[in-house]
Amino acid sequence: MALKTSVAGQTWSFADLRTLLAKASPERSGDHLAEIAATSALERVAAQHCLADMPLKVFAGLELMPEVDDWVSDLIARQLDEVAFRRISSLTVGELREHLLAAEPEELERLTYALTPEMVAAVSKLMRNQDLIAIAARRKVVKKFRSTIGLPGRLSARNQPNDPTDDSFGIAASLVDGLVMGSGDAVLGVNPATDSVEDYTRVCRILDDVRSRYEIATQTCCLGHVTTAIEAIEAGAPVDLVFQSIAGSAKANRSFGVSLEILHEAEEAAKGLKRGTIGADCFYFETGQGTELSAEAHHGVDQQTMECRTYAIARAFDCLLVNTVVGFIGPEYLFDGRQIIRAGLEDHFCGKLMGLPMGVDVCYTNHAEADQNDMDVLLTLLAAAGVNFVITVPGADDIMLNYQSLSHHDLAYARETMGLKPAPEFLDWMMRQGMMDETGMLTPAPQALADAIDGVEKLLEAS
Amino acid sequence: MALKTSVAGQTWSFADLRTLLAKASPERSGDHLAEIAATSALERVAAQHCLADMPLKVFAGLELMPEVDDWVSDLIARQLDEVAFRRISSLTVGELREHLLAAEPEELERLTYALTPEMVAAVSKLMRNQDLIAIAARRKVVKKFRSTIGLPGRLSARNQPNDPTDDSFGIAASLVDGLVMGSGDAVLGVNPATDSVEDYTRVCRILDDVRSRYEIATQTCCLGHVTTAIEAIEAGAPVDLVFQSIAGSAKANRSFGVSLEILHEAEEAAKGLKRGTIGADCFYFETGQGTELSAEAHHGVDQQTMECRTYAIARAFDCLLVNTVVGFIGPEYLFDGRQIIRAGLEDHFCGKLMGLPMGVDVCYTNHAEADQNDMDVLLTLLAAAGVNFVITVPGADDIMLNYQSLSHHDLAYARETMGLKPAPEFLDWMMRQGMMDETGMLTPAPQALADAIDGVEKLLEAS
Amino acid sequence: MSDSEKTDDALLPALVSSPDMLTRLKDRTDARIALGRARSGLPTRPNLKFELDHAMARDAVYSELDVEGLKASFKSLGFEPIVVKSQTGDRTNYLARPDLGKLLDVDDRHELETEAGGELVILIADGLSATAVNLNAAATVEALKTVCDVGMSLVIATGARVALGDKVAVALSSENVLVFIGERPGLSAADSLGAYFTHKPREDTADSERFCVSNIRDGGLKPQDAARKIADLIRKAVDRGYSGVTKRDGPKQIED
Amino acid sequence: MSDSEKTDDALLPALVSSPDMLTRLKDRTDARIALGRARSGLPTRPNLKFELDHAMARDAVYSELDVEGLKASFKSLGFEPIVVKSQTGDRTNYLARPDLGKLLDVDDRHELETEAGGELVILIADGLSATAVNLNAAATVEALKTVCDVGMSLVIATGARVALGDKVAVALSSENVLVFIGERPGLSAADSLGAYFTHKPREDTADSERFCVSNIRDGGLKPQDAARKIADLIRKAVDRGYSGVTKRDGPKQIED
Ligand code: B12
Ligand code: B12
Repeated sequence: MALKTSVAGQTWSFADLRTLLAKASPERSGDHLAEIAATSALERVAAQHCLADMPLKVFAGLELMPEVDDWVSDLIARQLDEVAFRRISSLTVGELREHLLAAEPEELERLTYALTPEMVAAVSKLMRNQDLIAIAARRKVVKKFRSTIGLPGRLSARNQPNDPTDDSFGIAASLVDGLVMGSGDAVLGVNPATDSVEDYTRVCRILDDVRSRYEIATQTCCLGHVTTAIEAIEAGAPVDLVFQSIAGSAKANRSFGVSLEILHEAEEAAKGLKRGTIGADCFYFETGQGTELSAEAHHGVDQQTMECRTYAIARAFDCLLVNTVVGFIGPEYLFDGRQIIRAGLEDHFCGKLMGLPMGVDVCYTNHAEADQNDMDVLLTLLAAAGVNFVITVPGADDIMLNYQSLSHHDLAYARETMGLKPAPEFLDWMMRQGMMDETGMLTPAPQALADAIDGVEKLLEAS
Repeated sequence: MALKTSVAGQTWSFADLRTLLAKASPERSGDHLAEIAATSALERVAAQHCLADMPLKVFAGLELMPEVDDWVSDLIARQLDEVAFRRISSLTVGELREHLLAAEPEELERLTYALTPEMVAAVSKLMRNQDLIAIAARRKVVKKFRSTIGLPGRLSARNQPNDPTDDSFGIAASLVDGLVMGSGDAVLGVNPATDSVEDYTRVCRILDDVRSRYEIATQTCCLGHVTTAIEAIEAGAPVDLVFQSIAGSAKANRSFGVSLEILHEAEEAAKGLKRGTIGADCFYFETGQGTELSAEAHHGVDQQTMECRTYAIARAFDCLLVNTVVGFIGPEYLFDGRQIIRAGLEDHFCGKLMGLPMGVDVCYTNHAEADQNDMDVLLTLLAAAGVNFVITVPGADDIMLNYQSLSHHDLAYARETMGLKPAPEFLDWMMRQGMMDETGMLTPAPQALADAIDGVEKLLEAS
Repeated sequence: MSDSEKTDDALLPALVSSPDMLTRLKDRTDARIALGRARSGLPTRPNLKFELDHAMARDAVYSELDVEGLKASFKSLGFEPIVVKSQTGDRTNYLARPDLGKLLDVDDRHELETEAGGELVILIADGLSATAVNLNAAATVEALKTVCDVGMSLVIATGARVALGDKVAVALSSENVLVFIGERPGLSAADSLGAYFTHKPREDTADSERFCVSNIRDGGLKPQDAARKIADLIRKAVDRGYSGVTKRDGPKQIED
Repeated sequence: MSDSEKTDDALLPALVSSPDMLTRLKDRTDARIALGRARSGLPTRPNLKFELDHAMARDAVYSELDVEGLKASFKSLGFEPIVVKSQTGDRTNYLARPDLGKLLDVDDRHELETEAGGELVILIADGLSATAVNLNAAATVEALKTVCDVGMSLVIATGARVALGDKVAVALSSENVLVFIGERPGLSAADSLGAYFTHKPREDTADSERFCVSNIRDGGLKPQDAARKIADLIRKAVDRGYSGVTKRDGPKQIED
């Protein structure tokens, strides 16, 4: 397999496939940090030419990092559906792009396991932003627990009431602030500041109390480590969704304290509780470009390809939510608003193509070159691309994780401007509370809920 | 009127209103070039605080540049509807922002002449990108000539078949390429490479021949200088729309060879031809941030405020199309994709608020830090904001003006992904040709038009 | 309208305020709750407040460690602080190159190798907010001394990432390292300190092999409470023989 | 499927090609027509071609004027070229500061003031594409000499904007200035030359007071044809007593 091409009167050659993939990637700081990025626009274009002509066959059964024994690679190899792949095996990567552009939703769905993460990463590198949006918009992935997430014409949200000390009042106040604005149909989910089983259980209880007391058609989650979740379930905590951050190589997952077995153990434990009413999709994963490099576990692979490999893990589970926390870590991986926007669109597209219920945490940190306008842009684009859910916090300010995610207002903006509604079960609930009309517009008098939420205070005082 | 505020423990003061407006502007290179931009993020925020507290009354009857005698300023003063203004006269700029966010479409329309360009510019400087999108999406401006432009759920396009030598075949081939992709419902419009009355007339004839021969429900335009248009009309050229580039100060317009009288003369000449079938909106204006500074005619006013002043001229005429050619001039005014995106959203919002049928030329030059991905972003955002029309050329490459505008493909992408259709009369025509279905999707066999467009060749050979 | 100067009140900004109960709870959380709304938009005042806080948080990223002040404070607590730096150089490079922020300056490493760290090395590191360290590090260490009686030595580092602690501990041949580091500055709090404890640190310790206590500041986890938590975790680690979630990480569970 | 290696043809990329007639016309225009489509998307090949052309056009912006080569060419056409520069300095500053690109370097201005420009000054200016000038300027000037017999002198300028011509003409006390300048490079053509003629230039000539002939290059307006047009415009301007659309611009029509 010659990785060579002639472009602009020069011959360009690439050492191996991971080098080619890295050089063909749209520019981002993390690949420069890893010293694998293209060093000029011309080299990038040459790599894209070369990649476009690669037959997909090269990717089937590929050893991307032959020198490492890696369980993520093994999983990827096991997932490939040979029969489904045969239908597209004669295509090049460039032709796959055209095929995806032209494909109807049914065909996109048929391709789910015909495509490996590396094929998906490769084709995404040849895609314009508009391609990423247009194709993703046709690839619906619908999942259920107590609400249905991912239906056409819907936009859901995780209500993220984090508190720097996991204070019960703080969590409850933040939670209600979001509910009044219509946030929470994807999940009511707290990142605990601490990681003890006791705190984990307490947070689960607050969330579950509020949910069950007001019969909110949604699910709850405490985003502690998966091992904590397992212990808490054993101890009787009311766990709807189990959560874990995952990454694209065995070594990176180990630095997260994660193995495939632990994840299976957690899934079983959660399923055993049978808490889902209309479905049993009970895993919530978070991912994001740059984590592998940050753990020095990228093995020379570019960060976007690593991200796609992560999706192979997620799709081995019944997940309700997969969230790429796109601008979360910092400028060393995604330098500015532009790189965050591109990465957000890529992750959403690649995840959807692989059959995942993708949401995006549209966010940035204060050390990155980004601001609220960039987030408005990414949110609007993702709404057009049919993202399953986004994350929202009061006033866009996460006071525990110290970064800016979307505000509940942003969610209301996107729903109204793009004509999108919350999950049907949650919309019914909002309407029953008098907080939304049937189009998903917030009503002018959220005071209607005041009585009910007054109870939260009592609830907390009692507990 | 004290232009002072206390922010972050410091007192900030601003020499006069134009200084304040400039300092409150989101960052862009042109204001730095003019040496009027804020020099730190903190100074910008302070200026925005100060601006937010300014009563709107200060802007009514304002002399922004008291030292110059300027007919644009006079026009602005004449346009203010005192009665309509009285309704909002107690608001500050910050409150106006909230009022606009909350307003229903009818109220936005009622405010059209209650707002001066400077008020609109001021309030836009306090707006997030999402505000610019959300409010513009509720402010519909509908205009007619042979097709209806600006209806809800529609996205129109100028088909721009420019040729470096105004070659008839070149123009015709490019024109048809766009028609097959559904571009041209806003106008079939050529920028002539030359500026003689003869060439102008010839270009008008080519466009009119194609349009009338195939009964295309649209209008045509040759974008020569308005004085050339007047002469050509006198000489019998088939002119649908008259065109002119305009700017926000008398001095800048003079450098364009334009006066209010000449524009009125042109409007009358075009109306006299009575060529519109369903309406008589017959002016086509182009604008764009930076032109005043480029002509050293900005009088210390920031480029975005100048752009709004330009809209005062446009709304003195019955225009079918107003197009901000947003990234056209170069990086000295809008440095990169991010600044172009912001400016495009601002111009569209401000123009709509002032009652103009705004379109945007989503574009960039090769000396700017921008690429196709940035254009995908701006196009998608504008489609969400309900832009009346965009400009499209074959393969996004204008081979005469040497810049990249949108491609006809981009238009098809936006229509499909955002669920938008062409102007109703044009959609009917496309359907009759078998080139579109009733949803506005391109049909798989544009060959259907092959017979008809074959005729173009003969047509040209005959002429 | 009879009075032509009078404004039609129905036209005043249609702000929707948050339910009373939320407004009442506003005092009990730093979260930006009960902001009200203009249709779905954020009202102007909180929007401007946000912009201002953002401008200030960005400044905090570039704040500098008050090395002399810290040295003095720690001396008065009985330490003999050693000052080292990472390999990053300036602040912009620090942000771009986390890899270098995990490596000790070569001269500084040699110097450390001549010293002994004792049972526990405390590393005071600027991280992403020197402000957090300047404000909270001394108080937390002081509190820690009262609840944890192991032999401690103290190093101050600039341009540091969490993993620099491993290198410092190895150079000082110490079995335990506790890194106090400025967490990235948030919009509301630019003074949040993180504590990372590692038992038996190696040059290539994984993050899963550490304990973390975060959000240490007045408005978050108070220095006294943090010190107690940290002391508990140190005991737990030393008792079990490992820090972090490593138990789950052993050869049995992880195939790789 | 009987043969397991066989691909279902219906699944091959669903490209829609453009109508035949357009494909036939492809030779007759440089416009990127008849690209075909994948639903509404651009097929991969033309998309990559675009990216490549963009990378190259961006390089053209940074191309440099071949001053020595140009001097030699113009000498052989009988000129004694003077070389000047604007006040911009390097290329990045040229792009950022069009104001400085309109101003003559002070020393160069003094030098010019000692010379005489004759009836027509020709300014050869890099503008936004030195490539355009390197390729087309000499041919166009040569052609112009055969159709326009006025006394000409020639100046070569780097870092120049159109309006630099006015300053040059004023310094040389000339009544007419013709600027040949590299137009901004397009995606398909990076070699397009613009010609701007001004009669009675002043320090503050407005653009409406000039004539323009653009797109001069082999694939556009041929140098010979351009020369003829320019000569016509020069005659017209001198006859009428002004260049540009200034007639319409007089006090009668414009109130300001
Ligand atoms: C950034 C961040 C991450 C990034 C780290 C990558 C990076 N390059 O920065 C990512 C997204 C990978 C991450 C992952 C996780 N994180 Co984290 N993270 C943070 C955050 C927001 C900021 C940290 C910071 O500013 N560090 C300062 C800089 C200067 O240090 P650094 O050297 O550049 O970065 C290192 C540390 O941040 C460390 N780190 C990050 N998270 C964690 C978590 C634990 C338990 C440990 C030991 C170390 C660690 O890894 C980085 C690389 O070495 C904090 C919240 C906060 N307010 O501090 C949470 C936080 C530290 N993380 C937390 C958790 C729980 C996790 C996860 C375990 C989540 C999960 N269930 O999988 C995973 C796995 C962590 C691991 N073992 O590697 C908790 C810790 C709770 C606790 N008291 O134990 C915190 C406090 C947030 C929270 N409450 O959820 N995290
Ligand atoms: C950029 C541009 C503009 C910009 C100029 C601002 C700027 N700062 O660059 C804007 C948008 C303001 C503009 C406006 C117009 N332009 Co113009 N413009 C161009 C373009 C695309 C590139 C010019 C370039 O690269 N110049 C080289 C750089 C290095 O020079 P510069 O000193 O930086 O820029 C100066 C010149 O570009 C000049 N200029 C720009 N346009 C025109 C038009 C005329 C007639 C004159 C005399 C000068 C002139 O103004 C600039 C500032 O001094 C050309 C197309 C091309 N392929 O060249 C058309 C072009 C030159 N413009 C043209 C026209 C018709 C106009 C308008 C008259 C349109 C109208 N009907 O109102 C107006 C008014 C021009 C005026 N009198 O000022 C025609 C000229 C046709 C002709 N042969 O006469 C061209 C060829 C394109 C076209 N066919 O439509 N233009």
